[in-house]
Amino acid sequence: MIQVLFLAQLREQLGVAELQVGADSVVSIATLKDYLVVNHPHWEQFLSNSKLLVAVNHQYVKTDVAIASGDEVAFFPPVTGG
Amino acid sequence: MIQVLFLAQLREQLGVAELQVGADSVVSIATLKDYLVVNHPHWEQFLSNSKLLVAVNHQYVKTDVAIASGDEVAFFPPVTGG
Amino acid sequence: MTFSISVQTQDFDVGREYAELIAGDTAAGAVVFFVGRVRDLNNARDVTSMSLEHYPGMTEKILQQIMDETKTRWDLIAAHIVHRVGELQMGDQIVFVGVTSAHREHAFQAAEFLMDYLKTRAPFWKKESTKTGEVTWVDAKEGDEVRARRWYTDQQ
Amino acid sequence: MTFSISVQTQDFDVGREYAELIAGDTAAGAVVFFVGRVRDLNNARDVTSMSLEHYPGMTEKILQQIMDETKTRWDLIAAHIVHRVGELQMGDQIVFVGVTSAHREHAFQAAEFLMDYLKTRAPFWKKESTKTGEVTWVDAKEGDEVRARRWYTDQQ
Repeated sequence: MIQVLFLAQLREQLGVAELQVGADSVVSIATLKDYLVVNHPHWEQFLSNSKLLVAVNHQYVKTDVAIASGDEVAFFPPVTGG
Repeated sequence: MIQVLFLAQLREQLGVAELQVGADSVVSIATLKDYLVVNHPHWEQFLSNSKLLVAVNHQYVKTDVAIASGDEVAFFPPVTGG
Repeated sequence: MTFSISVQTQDFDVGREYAELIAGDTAAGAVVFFVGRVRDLNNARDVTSMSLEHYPGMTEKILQQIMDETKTRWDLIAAHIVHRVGELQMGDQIVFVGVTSAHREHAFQAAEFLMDYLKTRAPFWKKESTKTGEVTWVDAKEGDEVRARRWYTDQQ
Repeated sequence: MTFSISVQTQDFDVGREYAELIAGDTAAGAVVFFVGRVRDLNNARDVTSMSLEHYPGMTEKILQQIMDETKTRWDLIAAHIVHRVGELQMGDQIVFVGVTSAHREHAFQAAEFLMDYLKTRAPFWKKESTKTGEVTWVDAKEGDEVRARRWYTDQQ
């Protein structure tokens, strides 16, 4: 299973904090996004936001990367701490 | 009278902290320096130091300026606070 | 405690942070701190309180990476980062960054770098509440990203 | 106390300086401090103590001029400068500069500017005593003057 997290404003927009996706359904960030949008068509407007940040296992990924079972993928808006 | 101060290392080099000079003897920083060196020839090496700073009435002066009775003139080395 | 990171709900004491930063250390001639606080007016909104969310696990790792990067760039003796999360009120302290060095230019630059990278890399999010009852997620500032990019080297 | 200058023999308390700096103020989102201390090794000399001399009267005027200049350049809410004179020991605090602003870049730049100008303009002189009993006037650093010149504008 792949653990998927939505944080901050994105969590509120989707109404979901986390979900699991079978690793056989997705092999990369791009296919994960496609999978999520197919299952939740109204998420498309939020997940297609080009400013959205993506982290795999707590590290930022700037381009598409392969993901596998056990990975934690987080989607979140630009950060505003400090 | 013009009040003349020597501060920090310069005070130790000259062995004098302050002295008064009659305003009729000097009209500018340059003539004051000349006056001091004439009266204390061994001060020449210290007062001719190009790094020496000069303040008249607590304000830095970068070029020669006129001075008059009641003025306070201070000579001192580059500052090292902070 | 020489280089430390803390993400916490409780407040911090600046005097104590300073004391810990220089404890037993007579080489640190220069100490620079930054404290960020909840201010009453942000982007023309009358802020009364703020909720700070983060991504536990990732936050600490990113802060550690920023700290490590800072140590490779400047000659530091110690550095602390403290960042609060949870509910904060107007005037409350949000973040403390303190660094010590034998050299003042290193201390100043390292503190600015830590703040610039923390602001644009560490996964924290602010949600402000205003006097009128409006609750708004704070937008990231383009200026913060521009400031962070000042530090980029050819390697990045 | 919003903008204050103090030249004193007694020590200062960083926690108290910070508290005074932000007292009653909820607009100051950013606070930057600098503390300078007597460090054990300076220019390869093993320093044990230091004597700090100044030019009473002129010192305060110059610090006030530097403060005024800082206020015209950056958007500050408060600033304190505290500088000690007299006999200091290894590890002792020498100088405190603290500024608050609504904007972090203003606070950082103003604090650096205050330190750069204080270092090269304010009439203080340090005399160090070393372990071997040597007593030496500290030489001004060319680097400090270079740093101060960064802030020059065409008007100067």
